[in-house]
Order: sequence, then C-alpha cells, then structure tokens
Amino acid sequence: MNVWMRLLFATRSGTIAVIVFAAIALAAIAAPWIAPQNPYDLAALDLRDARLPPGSVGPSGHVFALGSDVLGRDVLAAILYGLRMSLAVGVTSSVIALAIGMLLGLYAAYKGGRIDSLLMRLVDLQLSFPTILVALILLAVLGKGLEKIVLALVLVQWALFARTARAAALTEVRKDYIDAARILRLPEWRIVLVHLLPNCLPPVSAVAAVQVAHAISLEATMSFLGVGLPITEPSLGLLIASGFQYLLSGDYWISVFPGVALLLLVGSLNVVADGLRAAMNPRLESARAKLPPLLPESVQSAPAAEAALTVDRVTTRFASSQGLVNALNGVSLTLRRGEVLGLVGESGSGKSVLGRSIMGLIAPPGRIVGGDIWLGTTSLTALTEEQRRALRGSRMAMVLQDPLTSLNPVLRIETQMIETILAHENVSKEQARARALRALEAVGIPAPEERLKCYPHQLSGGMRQRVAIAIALLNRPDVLIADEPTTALDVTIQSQILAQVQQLVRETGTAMIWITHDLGVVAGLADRIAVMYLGHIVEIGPTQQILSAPAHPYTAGLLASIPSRNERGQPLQQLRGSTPSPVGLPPGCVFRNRCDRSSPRCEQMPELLGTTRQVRCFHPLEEAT
Amino acid sequence: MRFAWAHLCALFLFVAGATAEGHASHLVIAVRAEPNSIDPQFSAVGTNQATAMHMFDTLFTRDADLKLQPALALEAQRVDALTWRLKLRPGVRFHDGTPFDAEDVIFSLTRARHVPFSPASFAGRVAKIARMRAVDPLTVEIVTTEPAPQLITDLATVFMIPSELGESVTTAEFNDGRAAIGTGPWRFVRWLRGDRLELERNPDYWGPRPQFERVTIRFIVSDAARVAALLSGSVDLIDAVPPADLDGMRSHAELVLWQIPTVTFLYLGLDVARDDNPSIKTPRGQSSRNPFKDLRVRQALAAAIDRKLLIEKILSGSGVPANQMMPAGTLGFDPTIPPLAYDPERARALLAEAGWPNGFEVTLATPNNRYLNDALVAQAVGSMLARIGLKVHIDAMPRNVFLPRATRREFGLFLYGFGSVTGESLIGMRSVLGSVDPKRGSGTLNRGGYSNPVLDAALQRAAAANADDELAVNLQEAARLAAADMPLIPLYHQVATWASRAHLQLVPRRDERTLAHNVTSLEKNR
Amino acid sequence: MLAVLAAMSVIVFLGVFVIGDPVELLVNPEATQAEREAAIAALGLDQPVWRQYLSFLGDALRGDLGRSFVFNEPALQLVASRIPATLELALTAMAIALLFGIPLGVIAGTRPHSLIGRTIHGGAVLGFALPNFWQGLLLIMVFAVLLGWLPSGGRGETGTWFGIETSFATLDGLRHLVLPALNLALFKLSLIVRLTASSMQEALASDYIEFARAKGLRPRRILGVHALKNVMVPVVTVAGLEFGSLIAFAIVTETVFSWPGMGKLIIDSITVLDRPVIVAYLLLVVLMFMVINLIVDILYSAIDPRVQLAGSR
Amino acid sequence: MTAHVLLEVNEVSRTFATRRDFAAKLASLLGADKPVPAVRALDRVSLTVAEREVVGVVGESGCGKSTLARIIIGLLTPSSGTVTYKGRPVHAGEAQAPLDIQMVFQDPTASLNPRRRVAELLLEAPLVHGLCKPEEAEDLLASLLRSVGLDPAVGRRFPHEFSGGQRQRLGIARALAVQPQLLVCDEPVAALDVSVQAQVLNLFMQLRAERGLAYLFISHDLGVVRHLSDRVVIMYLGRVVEQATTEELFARPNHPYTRALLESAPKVDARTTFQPIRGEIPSPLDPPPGCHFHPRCPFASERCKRERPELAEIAPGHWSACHLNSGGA
Repeated sequence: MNVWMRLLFATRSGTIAVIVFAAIALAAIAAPWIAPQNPYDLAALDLRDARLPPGSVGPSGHVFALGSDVLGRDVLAAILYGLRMSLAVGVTSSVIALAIGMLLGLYAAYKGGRIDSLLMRLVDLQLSFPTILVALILLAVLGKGLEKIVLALVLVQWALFARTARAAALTEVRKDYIDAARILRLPEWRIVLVHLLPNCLPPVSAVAAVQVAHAISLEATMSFLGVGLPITEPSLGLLIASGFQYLLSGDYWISVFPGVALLLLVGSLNVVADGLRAAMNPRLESARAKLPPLLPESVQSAPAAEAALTVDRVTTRFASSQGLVNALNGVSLTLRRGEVLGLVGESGSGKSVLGRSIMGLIAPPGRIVGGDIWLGTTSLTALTEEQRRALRGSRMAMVLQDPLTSLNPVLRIETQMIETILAHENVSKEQARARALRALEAVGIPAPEERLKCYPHQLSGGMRQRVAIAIALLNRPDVLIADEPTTALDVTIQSQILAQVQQLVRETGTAMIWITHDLGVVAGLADRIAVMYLGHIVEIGPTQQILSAPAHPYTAGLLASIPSRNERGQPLQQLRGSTPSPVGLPPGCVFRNRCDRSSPRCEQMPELLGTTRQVRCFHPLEEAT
Repeated sequence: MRFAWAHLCALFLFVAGATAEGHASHLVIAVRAEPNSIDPQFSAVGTNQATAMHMFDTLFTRDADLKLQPALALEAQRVDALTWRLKLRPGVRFHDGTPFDAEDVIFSLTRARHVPFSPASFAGRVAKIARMRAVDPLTVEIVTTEPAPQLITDLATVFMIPSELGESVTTAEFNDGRAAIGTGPWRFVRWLRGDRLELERNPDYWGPRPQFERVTIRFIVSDAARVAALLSGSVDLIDAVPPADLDGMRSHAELVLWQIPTVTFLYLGLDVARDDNPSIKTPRGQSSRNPFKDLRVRQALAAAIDRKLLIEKILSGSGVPANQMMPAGTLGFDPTIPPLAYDPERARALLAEAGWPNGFEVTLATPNNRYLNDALVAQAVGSMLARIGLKVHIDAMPRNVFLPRATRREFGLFLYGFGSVTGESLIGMRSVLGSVDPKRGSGTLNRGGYSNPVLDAALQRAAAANADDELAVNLQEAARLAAADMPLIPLYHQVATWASRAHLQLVPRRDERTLAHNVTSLEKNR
Repeated sequence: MLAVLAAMSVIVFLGVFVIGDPVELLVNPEATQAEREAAIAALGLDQPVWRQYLSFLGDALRGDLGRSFVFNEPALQLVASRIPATLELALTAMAIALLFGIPLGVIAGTRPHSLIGRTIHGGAVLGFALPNFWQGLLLIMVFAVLLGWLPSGGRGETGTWFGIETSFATLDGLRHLVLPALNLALFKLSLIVRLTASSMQEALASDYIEFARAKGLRPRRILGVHALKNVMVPVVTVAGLEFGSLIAFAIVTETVFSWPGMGKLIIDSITVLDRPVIVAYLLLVVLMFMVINLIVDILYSAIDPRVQLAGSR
Repeated sequence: MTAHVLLEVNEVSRTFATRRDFAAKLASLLGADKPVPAVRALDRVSLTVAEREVVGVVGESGCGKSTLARIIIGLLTPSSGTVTYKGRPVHAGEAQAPLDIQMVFQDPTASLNPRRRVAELLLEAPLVHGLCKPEEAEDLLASLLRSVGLDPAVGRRFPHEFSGGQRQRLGIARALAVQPQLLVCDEPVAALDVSVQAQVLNLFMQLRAERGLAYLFISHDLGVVRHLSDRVVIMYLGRVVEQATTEELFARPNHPYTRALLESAPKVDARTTFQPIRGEIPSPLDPPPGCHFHPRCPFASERCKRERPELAEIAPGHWSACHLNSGGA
C-alpha cells in the first residue's frame, strides 16, 4: 500500500487528482454542515430567490455564492448535496458490487472447473451488454429511487469485478504460494480470504476507482434520461439536465457549476485510477527517472586494427527510484576477429548491459555515460543514431535470451528475415528471400521453405532460437552478441544449438561474445572467458587457464561451488553472503565483503592487470600474465 | 453577466440566421409531441388530432378560441329530438380529386366506431348514432338512439375520409401515406417516424389557402433541443416554449413569441372522502384522520399558495391564476367567483382552527412530464405549503406511473390538470368532480372521491340543455358550488407559448394545437 | 443464448407490467368505462399476465413480437425501421474514434512524457470524465446555438442507397450527422487513445522490438509495422466489442440530438410503457450483440495469428 | 528396502484434456466431430522413495516431472494408478496428501505470499493444524529460522526484503514447520545463481542429516542430481525410461536417451566439441508411437516404432526401458 501511495504522489497529475478528489469528498461528506442551506428541504426555499446570478443577495436575505436555481435553491448547496449523493451512490454500489464480484471471482478462479466456467459464462453474458442498457432496463423495471439505482448499478457492475478479480486470481492461483498453502492443508476459506484476496486487491481496486467514476456518471446519465433518481433527490445529473434549459436564457450557473463539479469528481477519480494502475506497472518507475549525467570525457586512443571489437572503459548507468544503478563501471575488453569470448557472471553482474551497450540499445532511463566502443576502427559513440542503426544487424548483431518473445508474434518468419536484409542492402525482395532461405538451412532448420511462411508461435522454442540466430547472421556480421540464447532451452536442444553456432562462427569468421551464467556452456565454446561481478570484469583470460587455475577469488569460488567439482554427497564449497545491490556501492574492491583474502588494501579498487590473462585483485590466487 | 450572455447569443444568432438558407415558401415547425398514427380515426388524443387537422377536416371545427364553426358541414338542423339533418359544403374535393359527399360522411362516421386496436377510440363520439342516411349527395340525416344535444360537439372531433378507401383500409396504410387522403389544407408527403412529417400545400383547398408551399413538422421532444433548433435557425417555429427560455427569447430581435391562455387547468387534487388519507402523517409520524375532509384545511391550502409568484418564477409568466376550472371567456366560466387571495396568515389561522396548529406531514404527488414544469411547480407549491407549517414531501413520477396510481386513489394530495378542449366545462366538471358513476360516465377522473348531489344535479341539467344559455347557467352554478366547497384547489390556467422567426405570424389556439396553416409570413415575396 | 432471450423477455414483460398501465396513457381521458374496457381488450391487457406472456411467446416463435400499443404496427418492424439511423450513427462514431484515436494513441504511446503526449492523455481523461449527455448539450450549445455552424438535432435530409435510407447520401444529412456522431464518438475516442497508447508503450518495451532494433531496422518500420501490428490486435478487438456499447450509448445521444434511431424509440417506449416495442428492441439488440461478438471473434482470429493456438495450450 | 518404503507411486497416469479453440468449436458445431486432443502428461509411472532416501528425477520439458510432483503432493489426482504414503493411499477421498509430504518450489519469489510477514508465513500452518500452541509460536519461529540459517529476528519482515537465496530458505523453513518426512523439491535451485545454489544445496544435505528427511528431487541439472541423490529416475515424455542408483546410472547409463542427456550436458572440465542427438522433443500432444524416443534414437529399429519398451531390470536395481536390452531389434 505504501508503495502505491508513494507512486501515486510521484506524478504531478496523480497528486493533484488525489488532492482534488479528497477535497471534493470531504466537502461532500461535510455538506450538511458547510452548505449554506439544505437545498432539498422545501421549507428552506423561498421562491422569491429564484434564478439569481452568482454573488447575489436574494430578497430573503440569503447570499447565493454560485447563484440560485428556479426554485430559489442555492446552487452551491445543491452541488454539495449532489456530490454527496453521487459519491454515496457511486461508492456504495461499487463497494457492494466489488464485494460480490470479488468473492465470486476469487472462488471461481480458485475452484476452477465447472463452477468457474458457469460463473464466467454468466459474467461474459452480462458484460456483452453495455452497462447503460442493462441499467436502463433494470431501472425501467425497478422504477425510480435511490435504492433502486444502487441496486441497478450493483447488478451492472458485479460482473466486471468478478471478471477482474478472477483474472487477477488466476495469475495468483498459478503462483506457488497458493499451492504451498494447499499443501500445508490450510482451510479453503483461509486460502481464498487470507492468501488470495489481498493479492488480488490491487488490480481490482484500480478498476474500482474507475467504476466509482463510471457509476457516478451513469447515475447522472440515468437521472438525465429520467429513469434515475426522482427529481426531489439531490443529483448532479438532474441539476445539469434541468439547468441546461436555463443555459439558453443566460442563466448558465444553474447547469455549468454542477457540470464542472461532476467533471472534477469523475475526472479526478479517473486520474487516481490511472495512477493506481500505473503504480502497479513496474516499468513506470524507471520511465519517470531522469537520465544519469555523463562522465567527464577522457582521451581515447584508436584500437589495434586486428580487433573486431574494442570496449574501452565503458560505463553505463541507469536511473531508478533507489538511485543511480552502476550497471557497468569502466569495462574494457577486446575481441579478435573470429574469436569466441564467453562472458560469465551471475545476475546483476552487468553482462547483459554490456551486450546491449555494445549494440547501442541502451535506452532511457539508462545511458552510456563514459568510455567508447570501437567496431573495428569505427568509434560507435562518435556516430549518429542513424549511422549506428546502419551498423546494427549488418556489422554487429545480437541474439536475445528468450526465443518466445524476441520474434514478433504477428509477422511471418520471412517478413522478419527479409526486412533485416532490406534494412541494410538494396536488393530485390526475391534475392533477400533466397538468402533468408539459405540462412535457415544453415542453422539446421528442416523444410526451410515451409518455415519461412510460418508465424513464430508455430515453431518450437529451439526452432525459434535458430531463426533468431539465422537472422542475426543474415548479413554476416563482424561481431555477434549472444545473450544467453540457450538458457531457456532444454539440454539436448541447447547442445544442438551450441554445436551449430560453433560451426557457423567458425565458417563465417564472425567474432562472438557469448553471455551466460553457466560456466559449462562456455567451457566447450569459448576461446577466452571474461568473468563479471557487479559491473566490473574481475578476470579475463584463455578458457583453459581460467577453468583450471582461476586467479580471482570470485572466479575460484564460483568454480568450486559447481557440484561436479565436489565430492558426491559432501558439502559443496560455497561463497559466503550474497551479491550486494549495484546502487550506491562503497569504493574499493566490490568483492571484498565476500572474500576470504581481503585486506585493508582492498578498500582501494584494484586495476585489471595483465595482458593475456588479466585479474582485478590485490591478492590473486594466480598471478596475471 | 446574464445580459452579456444573451447578447452574445443574439449576435451569433444573427450571423447564423444570415447564413441559413432562405426557405423559399417552406416552413419548418418543431413540435413537442409526435402523433402515433396518421390515421385520423385511430386515436382521439390531442396530438393525433392536431396532426390530422392538417390533412383532414371535420364536419364542424373549432376556431382558435374553441368556438364551433362550420367546416365540411355548413349547418346542422335538429329535425326532432332524435333526428339531425346536416347540410354539406358543396364543391369540396379530396386530395385525390374525388368529390366529398354524404357517402363519405356515413363511411367516416361508421368506421370511427371500430378502428382496430385503437387505444383511444372515437367510438364514444358516435355511440349515440343509431342510423344514417344520405338524403342527397350533400345532405345527411342522422338518427340518434336517445336525445343527443352534444352531437355537434362530438362530431367536431371526427375526421372525414373518402368512402373509396373501403371498409378494409388499415391504419398502416394511412401511416405510409397510401390512405392519407383528406380534404384538408395540406397533402401528405411522407412521415419519417420519430423525426418529421412532410406536407405540401393543397392548392384546391376549399378554405383559405395556406401561404406556404411546403411544411415540415419536426418532432423534438426535448425542450432544450427544440429551443436550440429554433435558435440555430434549423426551424422557423416551435411550440411548447419552455418557461425557462421565455426571458431569453423576449430579448431577441430575431424572434417573436405567441402566447394564449389555454383551457388547461392545473389544480391540487385532494382526497376528501376517506378517513385515512394515504399521503398524510401527523407530526408524530402516524397516519391519522384526514385533514382534507375539513373545508377549513382546504381553504388554508388555497390561501397558502402565492399564485402570482409561482407563475412569475416557475413558469416565467406562462400562466393565469385560476379560481375555477374554466378561464375567462369560455362557456361555464363564472365571473362572480372571487379570486383566490394569497394570505399565509389566514392559512395558518385556518389550520389552527381546524385543529392542526402544528400542521401535518403530507406527500404531494406529481407527474414530471405532463405539464409545463410540473415537477417544479409541485416543489414550489410544496415550499409554500411548508411555510404555513406543513411538512411536505414531493413524489414526482412519469405520468405513466402517476396515472394508474392516481386512478387507484393512492394519492391523498396530488398535482394534476384537465384540458377542456371542447371550450366548455361540462366534460371536465363531470369527469373530475362528478360523483363516481360509471354507468353515466360521471366521475371517470374523480381521483379525490368528491361527491355532491347538488353539483351532480346541476351537471345533469347542463347535459340535457338544448341551448347554450341553458348550458352556461347550469355550468356556472356548478362552478360556484365547486368554488364554495373547494374539493380541489385551483392553481392556474396554463399559457401556451410558441416562438417563431420575427417575420412569421401565428394565430395561437387555446387548445395548444400547432397548425401550419395558421402561420403566415409578413414578407410578401416569400 | 436462446435461454437469454427467453429470460430477457420474461423480465421485461413482468417489469413493464409492474410499473404501470399503458391504458391510462393511451385512452382518451374522456372515455367511458365501456370504451376503456374495449381498448384494454383490444390491446389484450384484460388477460392475466401469464396468459399475455404465453400468447406473446407463441407469437414470438412465429416471428411476431406483437403490435406496438402506441403505433399499432408490428413492434419488430417498428424497431427494425429505426436500425439504419442508429447504425449509421454508430458506424460514423466508430470511424471517428478509430480514425483519430489510433494516431493520437500512437503519438501518446511513443512519447508519453512529452508535452503533446501529456496533452493527448489529459484530453482522453477529460473525454472519459465528461458524461455523454453533457458533452452533447455542450456541443449543441457551442456549434449549433452559438456558432450556428451545424444543425442542433434531427436526421436531416436522407437519400437512398441500395434501398436503405441513409444520411450519408446527402450533404444535409451529413451536416446533421456530424454533432451526434462526434458526441457518441468522444467517449470511445478516449478509450481508443488510451488503449492504443498503453498497448504501444507495452509493445515498445517488448523483446521483439529490442530485437528489431538490434536488426538495425529503421525506426519508422519498427513503429509502423512491428509495434503497430501488435497494437492493432487489442484495438480491433476492443473496437469490435465496443461497437455494441456504441449502439447502446446511442440512447443518450439520440435523446439529446432527437436522432430518430432505436435508442430514442426505446426511451420513448419506456415512458409510455409500450411493452411490445421494449421487448422487440431488447430481443433485437441481443441478437445484434450476438452477431457482433461473432464477428469480433472472427476478426480477432484473422488479425492475430496466435489465436488458433491460444485455446490449446 | 521395502520395509522402509515411504512413498510408492504405482503405474500412475495422468491425461489433460485440451480446450478447443474457436475454429474447433465451429467445426464441431458444423458437425465435424474431431476428438478433443489430450495430453498424456504421465504414462504408467512407478517409483518409490524410501525413508531418508533422496530420489532424483531428471528429464527435459514435457517429460511430466512437474505433473508427477503435483500428483504426489496431492494437488492433482492421477487419471489412473495409485500413490501411497506409508502404505495409505494419498488420494483416498479428498485429494489431500498427508501433511508429512511438503514441497519446495522453483521460484522462491512466487512461492511466498508477498503480503505476509515471515512469522505469518512460517507459523500459519502449525497454528492452524494445532502443531504448536500460540505461546510456543515464538520459539518455533526462531528455531525454524535458525535451522535454515537465517537470523531469528527477521520475523516481522516481508519476503521482498530478502535475497533470492534467503527466500528459498524461507520456503524450506515453511515446509519444515509442519515436520514433514518427505520433501518434494521441484527444481529448487534452478532460479538461483551458482554461488547461492551451492548454499541451498548444502542446506538440503544438512537438513537430511539432521532431520532424516527423504527427498524427491526434481531437476534438469544432472550435476546437482548426481551430487545429492541416492537413486536417479530418468523421464522422457511422460514415461520413466531408466532408473538406477546414482553411481550405477552415471557409470553405466543404459538407455540411449540417458546417454544423450549425459553427453549433452555442458561440462566445465573438458573442452568438448558438442555432439548433440538430433531432433526436437516431440509435442506431448502427439507423441511418437512405440518408444517415444525412437525418432531421435541412433539405434532405433522397426520394433521401436511399433512397440512400447517396458521397464526391465537389466542389473540389480537398474531398470531401463529399451528394446536393445531384450535382444534388440
């Protein structure tokens, strides 16, 4: 809840809306005490005061701040009472509907099966009729009156709540904590009410805010149509409808002020609902953050010509609500032509950010704040975005981790392949298609002609990843960045793809950075291995050397904890503690608080030393070479 | 601010008016109510009659002041107590060219008896006709089952249609225009249901020829929309101008208003018969004896209402304070009845005298879509009654809910009205105040249970009267009786208002009907 | 679905029976008791309500939904004759909503934090917050009364296309169509804008967009093909489903603008308790919704290639 | 061994009916009656877990290992076959497994209710079931937290305040709270980083030693299974294809699939060229006839395409389902 409140108040419009709504709600609740008269008490009205403009003093001596209507009713008072009624109707009906809908929805989701499908049938049926029609019929049948409009609104709304609650509950029910509760044999009611309900409340409450606004608006509309509240009840809809007549004669205040009040009420509720919805969307937070500032530029030298890729002291940061995330801290490495580099690290080490930094895919609120990247002898930071785009997909390419989401679901494979060629080369569509076909063959896809016409969902995960790799290699890039492309795949499929990729890069001479957390994968694939920890490369060197004789204590710890390096059944060697947050790191060696070899010296940041084998440590297990 | 706004409207109107196309000899009228059929004999309700009057004629008609005038019949002679002889107007032709003659009269009066599915049948108007005979093509003889002094009044409502249509003609055939053939000043062009009726001038009309070649009657139920249509120049004339807009419209140079006091009489109905009045609570909250059985209470209520203020504020002047059912200048109006004075002091005194010093709690029922600002009037009346110490609740409902409940006598105090569209009070007095007697058709709308044998007798005599003088004397006596006994509390007579472009002229009618042939243009070249 | 129709007819039938008696409205107040009874019998209202329902049901099965009490014409025909007016209003409104809503939504979705993005978003909130009828009244006030540009209501001149009376055929008809269609469209416009914007934002944050960027595609293609095609899936679905609600909300617009469509008819019929018309309207609307839902289903599977697979996990 | 059998899964099968999509509905409406496709998630699976034994279950996606876990734990009922725990059927009457069997889930974030504090998470079940009195709750909480290596003072915190490894410890503590004898672990370390994985695996081993727990340990990671398990069961497309003691299985894998799996697994210690088996894993909706593995098997014969190989004991305690063992093709 606190998180919501914070986020709600993080946006200016949200804050204003909350304040406006709170003010309206307070004024409405306090109406009987703050209104200058009870406008719905006939004895309080004096006909001589009829239709006075705002600010007048009537013959009866009453002051009409917002004017009076045809019965001599104070418009301000009428608005306050009207708001009170609107809120009462909106909130009461929505809350009742929420309670009913929520319980039914949760129960349906929890039970599933026939109860669920029966209930959802009913809900779909109800929802396929627009609310206004249902409300109209109900009111035509029920007649006018406060309790009747509330009843009608409840009947109109419950289904939406049931559906929302069910949808929320369905995602929750699939979560393991519900299974855990079942396995712990907790009573059913307890699981639904104590475990399910609180977790389904957030999405439902955003809907509820909209529904309150909708109910208020609907009540006004129904009253306007003459089937809602009786004319003697304070309703904004009635005020607007009856006052509109006087708009034409110039007595704008009778209709306009209630209209503005209704607009403010409904509008602020909608914005509040937007805020609630946005607050539940995790992306929002980062989106609102500012860009991190650039570092002062340092002199950069052109790299050696034989390097396919040179990463020079690249620093990438992300702005977040917690503060600046130091995702990459001056990372440097070179990749020779045709070389395969295994980039290894645990989650949060910055290995994916490095891949995306190289590709120039870091988007706000992230930013490369310092350093340079050279593709061959081209400095990427010196290029315009359009020039960088021209390099992406042609001279450097990338494969993403999740094959299920990285292909566009609504475009055919051929479209997604051909466009990659056409974006960089001026060839005919037929030529491009022929090349796409060959590329599919090259990654070992059977019946490529048929596959070209497929949509991604018609292929298995392994096939999709092959397609992605084929796309990446279409334009024979100098550098391929593979960001954990086999992590989501099964072992036997992974091994197929690894074999295929190994063969392909050898044939094409493409240099490759293979990002992974699994040392086993790169052991068989990479020429060199770079190990990352908290945005730093802590060790880099030839694969065999790293695996057999790690120099950095972190690399050593990582390797030692692999079960196959331990005696079966014996306790595994383990690194103590856990990776600290990349926000606000203290200076010094980032690994020192988990390191057995740390000394006071480690409060300085060690440099990455060595040439073929580089280590960033004051107390390495092996010396750098 | 208010004046500035009005002027702004006027300014834009001027611009709008200038850009609107000049409707060469084409009149566009917007009216509030739409007929449910073009068949002139389908339903006897006012809206249908008003529409039918454009295309069809009756044997006798009522002028703007509701005085009977010869139309397709030139005169009616009473041959004996049961026999009437009608002389028809010569040279009249239907829209299709066939001449109008006695056969058409007999056919029309016969069909009026049994139009299928008719919700408001004309059968009652022709019920007393025993047989008819064409003496010659222009003379019809009608024999009634019993003496029927009101026959001409009844016949004035039945429209004439050509006998060539045949017995089997259906309402639907009228509605799509095939059978919409009359002798009236306008010919049917088409009826777009829910939207408009288009008519063209009948060049061969026997009466004064309409000035306009074509007329479109649009049906715009919403008051605001109707007014907006006039202001925006979409239409030239509207009826039922809502009181709210009267002030605004009066200040427009481009517009002109047409007003006439109507025969629509608004009153507070009271249950004066039963001991337990369903609308009453005592200050302590329990239902109790019926205060309205006490004349002093009724007089107190009458004195509590400031009719002038009510009319000025709620109706913007669209009303004339009433002290009896008929307005001045109509048959049955008694000028000797004194006006009802606004005197809250006296009202409070009368209440105390009657044993209600602390008042009582009462619910005032009202329709909210029947009369001009009816629900507002009820609230204003309620606030006036509150000032003499009553605790008043208002129960407003659409008339379709109101009427059955009123008929079941669920209301002890209610606001309603009666329109004496025949221009005399007999029917109104008999239905609203006559003792309930279904056999004689008396008290059909008596929703307060009032019964006064002396009043009944006066009405009985009026009904049997053969001359207008005799009728008037008896009706005036009835009016005096009602004023003294106050079984209902008169409020006002509604004033009907039309608004039109300034160059148009309208002859307003007391029955509120809007007739296109009553509209003329001052601009001769149009 | 048939069960729904039946249930609906029972509810409406009973409901209208409970509220009031059409006879009171229809019968001439001067009528004698005998005349009243005749009228009641003519309308079949003298029978007990279950009898009335049974005879209604019997007729309904033969496609006869009874005669309007008010118009004395077959209720079904009466309602059906109003369909073109409502449909042309709803279609125009939907066209306006889509034509303006999608581009505005795309702009707001791609640049959510820019001034223009915020303005569009604010406008959409406003469109949500203003009750439909007030919008309509304001439109009349501004464009018809103050500016005098457009007519304030009514359907205007209609022409005939393929045997159907339509406002599209004449200039006058189109002029009359503008304000009501705009009024009806505004709410949906806001909805489409918001939906497009949020789907756009979602699409832009997805892996396939990142992959498309990694492929070096031009921004226009990424936005116009990769993102937009995905955005269209929810937009088309929602637009289809909302079409039904447009027809329903036409009740308000038609009342405000005196548009002679089904909505106005139903409101008028409710005020006079014209039961056969109410029942016929509802049955017809239910039928229309069923058809619309079916069309949306088909449309959906046409636009989203995944849909066939969606059912079978 | 039979004297100490804790859990016995006997010939358990489970099928899931798939939902028909719109096109299928329309087709059946028009009269084309296609049978509703069904997924055979489990196909006559048998296994046992003895007291204090760790049984590893290995297989790739679609092999049915998660379905198996959910049936054992009582969240699903088998379509046929029986599951007994200490000789009593698990699914008798209500689909409720005894409290003695608890589960540790893959995703430590999803398996903890984000809106409940640690104390509520851990103590709810013992209190509901009367396993501890309210006044003893405090002590129980402390001892549970201590036994999984967490600070006993964290009771007031919410799950999101913990790291992934710590959350998994909380999940284990919650299971321990009802004093189970068998822990079903469904990929309990797959979501954890390598360094944290070792910590959690050590905790499992420690708990086994301290509390005499038995485990059914499901994992796709052969290294982890090999390290922890006494016996290993290999599954492929809903069937058990091989089972043996850990040493035996890794030393002498019999089934071609097992061998392929062992060869495919990435190994840190040897720079190998990858020699993958061919083919995709078939869809469980439409598994190949005969031996499910035959389309990918280098040794497949005609018989493999027709006839399902039964699980046969090829050496004491070593079972394999391959026709090659019964005289081959």
